[in-house]
Amino acid sequence: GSGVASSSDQGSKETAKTSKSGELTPGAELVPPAGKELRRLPIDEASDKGIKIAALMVQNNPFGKAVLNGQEYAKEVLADRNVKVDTISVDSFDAQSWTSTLENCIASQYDAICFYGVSEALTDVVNKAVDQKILMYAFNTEPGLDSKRQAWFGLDDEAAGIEAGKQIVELIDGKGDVGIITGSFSVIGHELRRNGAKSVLEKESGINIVSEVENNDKSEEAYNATTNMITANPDLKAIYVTAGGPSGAAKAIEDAGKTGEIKLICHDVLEETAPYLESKTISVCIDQDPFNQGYEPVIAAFNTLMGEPAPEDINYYDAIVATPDNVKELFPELF
Amino acid sequence: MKEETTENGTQKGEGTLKKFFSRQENVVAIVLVLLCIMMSIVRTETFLTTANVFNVLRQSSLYIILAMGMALIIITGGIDLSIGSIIAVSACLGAYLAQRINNVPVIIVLCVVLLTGCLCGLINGGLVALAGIPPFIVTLGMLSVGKGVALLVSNGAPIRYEKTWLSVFGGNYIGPVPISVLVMAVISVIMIVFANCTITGRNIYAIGNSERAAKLSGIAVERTVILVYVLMGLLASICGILLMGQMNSADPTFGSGYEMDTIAAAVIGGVSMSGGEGRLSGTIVGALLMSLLRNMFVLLAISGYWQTIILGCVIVLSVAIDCIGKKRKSR
Amino acid sequence: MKEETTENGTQKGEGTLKKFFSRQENVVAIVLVLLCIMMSIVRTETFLTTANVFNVLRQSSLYIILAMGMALIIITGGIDLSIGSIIAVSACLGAYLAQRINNVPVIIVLCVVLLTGCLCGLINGGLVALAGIPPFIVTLGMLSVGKGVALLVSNGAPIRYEKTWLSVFGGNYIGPVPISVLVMAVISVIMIVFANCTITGRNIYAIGNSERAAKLSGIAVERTVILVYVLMGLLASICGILLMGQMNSADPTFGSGYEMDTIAAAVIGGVSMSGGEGRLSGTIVGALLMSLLRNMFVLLAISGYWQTIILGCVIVLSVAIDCIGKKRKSR
Amino acid sequence: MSSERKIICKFDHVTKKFPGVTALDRVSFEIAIGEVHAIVGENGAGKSTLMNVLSGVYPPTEGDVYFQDQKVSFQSPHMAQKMGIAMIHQELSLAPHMTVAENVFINRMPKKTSSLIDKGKMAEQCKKYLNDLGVYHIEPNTIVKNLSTSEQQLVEIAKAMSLNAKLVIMDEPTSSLTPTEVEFLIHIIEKLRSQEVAILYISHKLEEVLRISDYITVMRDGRHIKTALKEELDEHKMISLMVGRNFEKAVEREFKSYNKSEFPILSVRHIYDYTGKVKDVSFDLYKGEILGLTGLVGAGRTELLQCIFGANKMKSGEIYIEGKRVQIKECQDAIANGIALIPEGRKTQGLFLKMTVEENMLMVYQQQQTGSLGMLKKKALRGAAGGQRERLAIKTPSLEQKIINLSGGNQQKVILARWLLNKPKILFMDEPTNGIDVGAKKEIYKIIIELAASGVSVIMVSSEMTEVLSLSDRIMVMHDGMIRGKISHKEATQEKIMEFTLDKLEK
Ligand SMILES: Nc1ncnc2c1ncn2[C@@H]1O[C@H](COP(=O)(O)OP(=O)(O)OP(=O)(O)O)[C@@H](O)[C@H]1O
Ligand SMILES: Nc1ncnc2c1ncn2[C@@H]1O[C@H](COP(=O)(O)OP(=O)(O)OP(=O)(O)O)[C@@H](O)[C@H]1O
Ligand SMILES: [Mg+2]
Ligand SMILES: [Mg+2]
Repeated sequence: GSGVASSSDQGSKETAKTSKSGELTPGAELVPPAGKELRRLPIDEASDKGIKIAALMVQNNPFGKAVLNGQEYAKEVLADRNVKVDTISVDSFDAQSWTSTLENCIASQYDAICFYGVSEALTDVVNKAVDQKILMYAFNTEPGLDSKRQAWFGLDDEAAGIEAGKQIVELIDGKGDVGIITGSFSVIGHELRRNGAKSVLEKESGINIVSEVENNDKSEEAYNATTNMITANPDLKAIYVTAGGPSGAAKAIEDAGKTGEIKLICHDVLEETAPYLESKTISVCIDQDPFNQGYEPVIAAFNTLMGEPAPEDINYYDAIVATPDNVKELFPELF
Repeated sequence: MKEETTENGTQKGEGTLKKFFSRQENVVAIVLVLLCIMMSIVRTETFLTTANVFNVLRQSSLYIILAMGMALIIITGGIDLSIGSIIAVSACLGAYLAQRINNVPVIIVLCVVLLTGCLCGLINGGLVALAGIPPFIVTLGMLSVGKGVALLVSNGAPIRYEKTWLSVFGGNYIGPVPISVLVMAVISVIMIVFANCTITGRNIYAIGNSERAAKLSGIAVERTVILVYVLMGLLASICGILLMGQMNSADPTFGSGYEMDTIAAAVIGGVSMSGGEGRLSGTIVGALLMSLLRNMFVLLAISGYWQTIILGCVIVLSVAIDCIGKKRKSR
Repeated sequence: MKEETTENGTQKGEGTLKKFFSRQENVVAIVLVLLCIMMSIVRTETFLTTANVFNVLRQSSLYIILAMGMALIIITGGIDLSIGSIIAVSACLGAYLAQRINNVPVIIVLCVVLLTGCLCGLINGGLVALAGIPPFIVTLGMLSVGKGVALLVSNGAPIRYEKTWLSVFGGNYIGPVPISVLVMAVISVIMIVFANCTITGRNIYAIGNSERAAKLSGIAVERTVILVYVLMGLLASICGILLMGQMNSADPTFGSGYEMDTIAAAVIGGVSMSGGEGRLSGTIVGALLMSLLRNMFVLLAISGYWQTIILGCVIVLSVAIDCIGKKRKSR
Repeated sequence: MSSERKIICKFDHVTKKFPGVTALDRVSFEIAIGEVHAIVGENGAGKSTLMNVLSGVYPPTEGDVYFQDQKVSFQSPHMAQKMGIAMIHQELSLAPHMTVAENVFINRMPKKTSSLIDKGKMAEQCKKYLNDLGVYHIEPNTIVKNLSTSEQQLVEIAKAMSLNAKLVIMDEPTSSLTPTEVEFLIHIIEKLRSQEVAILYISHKLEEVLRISDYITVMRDGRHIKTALKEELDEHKMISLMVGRNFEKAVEREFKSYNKSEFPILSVRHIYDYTGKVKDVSFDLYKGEILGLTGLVGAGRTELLQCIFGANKMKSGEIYIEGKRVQIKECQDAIANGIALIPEGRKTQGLFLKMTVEENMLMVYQQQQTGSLGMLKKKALRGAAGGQRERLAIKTPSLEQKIINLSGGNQQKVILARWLLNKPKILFMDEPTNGIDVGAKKEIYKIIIELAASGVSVIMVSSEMTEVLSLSDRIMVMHDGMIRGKISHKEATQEKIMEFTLDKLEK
């Protein structure tokens, strides 16, 4: 994901000239945090009437924190453009919590809401907001196939799962036992990845999926599940962690002395996973650029509200495949 | 003489005030009002709008409905951890039916959802009252089993179904009033009347005071306890319908974690965990407090980490005022 | 005459057996043994290996440690919902210290973790015993506040720290025995002796039987209750150290959801939610059952949805056998 | 007794106020070592409160307590215990799920050198204290909840004895003891007196008080009325002092006798219960009769009544009401057949402690008095409750008062009212006067007699011999779950009853 949207880049430079200089940092001069690339730049013009944007996320987990970093950065960038970005915390990935928080945001009369699309169940509340002329930009997951949300940003989960499946097949030469540790059987994103990976693995006659368990995104439960899998299947070749807590699985593999013997495939290069990539316990980690998932929708919403053309309906991110060999290059900020 | 009268007068005034403050629910209600006043000052433009008020009410409506059922269960000396699963399993079954079978009459879907809730409640109540298994274990088991069944039915993903008049219950409005708020209001009135003015309602309290004494007074203890659990199941399935309507789909994660919030609402509202006392009006206040706090957090854009800290403190403080007073008096 | 003797003889034998079966923990232990036998037959190659046995023990060690503390709290008539947060907050503070300050002696980190746990317990106990706030509310508040503080300290992400001898507690082994199992064994022995053979231990039971009676018997009720909560905090922070060691990092999600599993372990093991009775040996059996089930699911490769259903059923059934027997007798 | 009293404890203008109640009003008197000092007074006179002040349960609002010439202010019962004050509380203060030995030695169990509890020694010492009380049938390792009320009372006494205190307070120790056990207790008290222990003895049984005490203090409405040598008082004088006016003689009634030809209202044939506490019981009860049911501890009287009432499961046997065979499976069936039961153990089986007087009173009546949809007819019910309150002269500030704030006698009247509202044909009363004062007792006797006169048949379980003798038309004695004998009022004497009651050595 190195291609920063070049067209808007140009446009913003032009507007920068027309605006009163010195009051705002032009988009082109923004210094992104180490190792991050900005997929979109804000136009260089301050709003006259003031804009309120809500950026929602479940903040209490590493992935959420990475998204929050992007949202906070967007807040900083837009502060001198007369935009108030509120980063709002939702207490869980439960659809009902999201509906309530979205309702509260609608009541608070935000001009735009950037949100994680948790599940299809958000369709109605999203449509309601759109009907009230609020920009609804979703990231990471689609809030329902026929929702009226104007734009979506992120990596397709099923594609990510398929990518993971391919990586596994490659890593173990298409034969051996594989275990899957999934966050929750009832989170759609996790299920898309799990099923995506399975669709690839099940095509290989040499591969046998020996176990699928939930770890509720917790590293301790991943640790226990991994230990159980190793015990039950002495010939285990690979473990796929679909969601949170891969560090637990990595630690369990290390503690069992199976580093390298058992390949670990997981998602999201974060502080949690980086050391295990470095130590080669994690063989492949598929990153979905959470920083931009937090950052880009906010900037896009600002630009749209300022009269720029709306962003694409769907903005796919490429899967960034991090391996022990390339991780330091791709994510220097983590080392 | 004159002095005495004044003294008596003051005492009487004090007495009424004291009596008012001696109920935990009243203290919590005052906390609630103070928070509202604070919010109206700090967020004048957004807080006291019709939209936001009904928004808070709508969000609290599920908690209120569930907390009243939970309060009755706690009053009998029990607990129900399975409400979230009952919501999920009944909603998923209903949506499955609506989605799979073409032209199934909506009324049948409605019945299936409600009956599923009642059945779960019946199993809970039966195991508690007839087999004598501790409610904590029974409903913990039901929590697990219900979630599993919901997952099986839904295959782990939300089940979307054709929009029918069922969806009216969840998302629609009559004027500015969300239908779920109306449903909540109707159920609240029924439940309060049931608990206070019917023989079965009073028998529930009697059982919570002393099961043996209730038995010796000719109360059908087992039947009443079962009824309370069935009622809880029914209320949970009504919430399932509201959620289904609101989301236009049924999700196996529906209601997960609700048990703690509803128990908290009941206890904050003055229901004693040891059973036998507490009022449904207090429970409503407790549930409103929880929802108001959540709404406040969003309106004030408080960071996620501080939300949990503030939530914890307010819960403890709102109950503490009353408890410390009582504790001091008892010595 | 002769017939009578035989009858008496049988009766005596029956009596001992009956007495054995009249304890819930024994029935649960039998369920546990039966499951083990079943597993040894079905999964001979993997189940009864040293590695797997210690594996199950290691996984249950945290639950056992916590469940014993929880059992004592429930025996006093209380409950502690905050253990997960105490684990998280103490571990995060320790890891933060270890990571931030160079060359901080490990012993200081250890002390900070343990003291944090004790402090949380002290706050819980103080609010319960001195302010008279219901334990459910106090610890629900602490659950929320502790989680918030853990998130603040860790900034929402796991904190990794340099490997020190602290990590020994978590992941390392002495021979085939994981150190956490040894820690669990030592704590179990201490706790069982404490509960059964010391005056404070017996006072805890007395308080659970009747707080008033305990007070009249000269027991320092408040101090004892506070002690029990502090002990729980200490045990939680020990678990924090074990988890920190095992993961070589501290995570603000550590321990979340543990409260339900530990309460369940205690109740399955025969601790009554109304306080005053139950034994720590039973609690250990209860915790083992929960861990064994999870291990079985993996070894038997049971599909995810069915796992939750089976878990729920086994929990209820293992307790039901005893309860139904008692219920029948009491009528 | 020496003429010089060696004072061990002195109350000096002790006042105790509870919110809204002045429970003690400047009480002053003294207790000397080696004396049995009885305190009498009506329910709510402040006896227990005074003792609670002395034993450190409450601090006094004003005034001082001196113990062994020292001004003391105990902050907790523990401090009082350490100074040598032991108290047997009116409400049992035992831990039901723990063993007898643990209860006796709670908080001060004998330790081994390792500071762990020495269970063997504890059991042994417990056994010794129980044996001293003449109790041989209670094992130290029994769980207390499996004991009957009177056995629990004995454990409570053993617990106080084991403290080896200088001052022992006994707040109604005999309220649930049988005559034999009372004898043993009196024996113990004699022994303590000879060991120069001071004893404060509270009881509503005035004969007992006259029999064992040296000094008697009378209290009324929280005030000290009189302290006098026993010789200066008799039962009549005491009662006048207690109630503050002259008191008429105890109840009188005309006894009835029944012959075989009369038709019984209730017939019980060959009843066995599931637990084996009731064996082959058969008897008849006639219209308007008061049938006294007495016996030793654990004789199974409670179980018999509860079995007939449907509260305990019946194994076999037949019950006839007015000649018709009835099946009583649940209490509702019994109630439908016109039976009422006032259970023993007011607090545990009778009252709904967190509810109001009115609700407690209406609990049975309202089950039938409902309108459509099970709605309560609140006005009518309130009227009925008010009527009963007047009829039985129940002292309560209002019907909305929490029942727990009423005195024992008034609580008992509320339970009585609960059943009278239902107009029963047959009334079972299990220890109806347990722990209530003479005044209230008399009122309850009067009500029982009125009921019998109006045709209600009453079975009254009581361990108080005088009560049984002065009220019953017939007396039935139970022993070990069986009916040992039936005596008509004419033949009944204390000796005759004792003969049936006691275990016979030779069979
Ligand atoms: N904890 C308390 N709070 C409020 N009032 C109390 C309390 N304890 C006792 N009282 C009141 O104090 C008065 C004296 O009660 P106390 O129990 O001392 O009477 P008593 O003489 O022991 O009666 P009884 O013979 O029924 O045992 C009563 O009016 C009672 O209601
Ligand atoms: N809950 C119980 N469990 C086991 N045994 C019990 C229980 N309650 C009472 N017992 C035993 O049953 C026997 C009968 O007790 P019960 O109380 O019925 O006697 P009672 O004749 O009513 O005497 P009381 O004068 O105490 O009322 C006693 O030996 C007692 O130890
Ligand atoms: Mg008293
Ligand atoms: Mg009895």
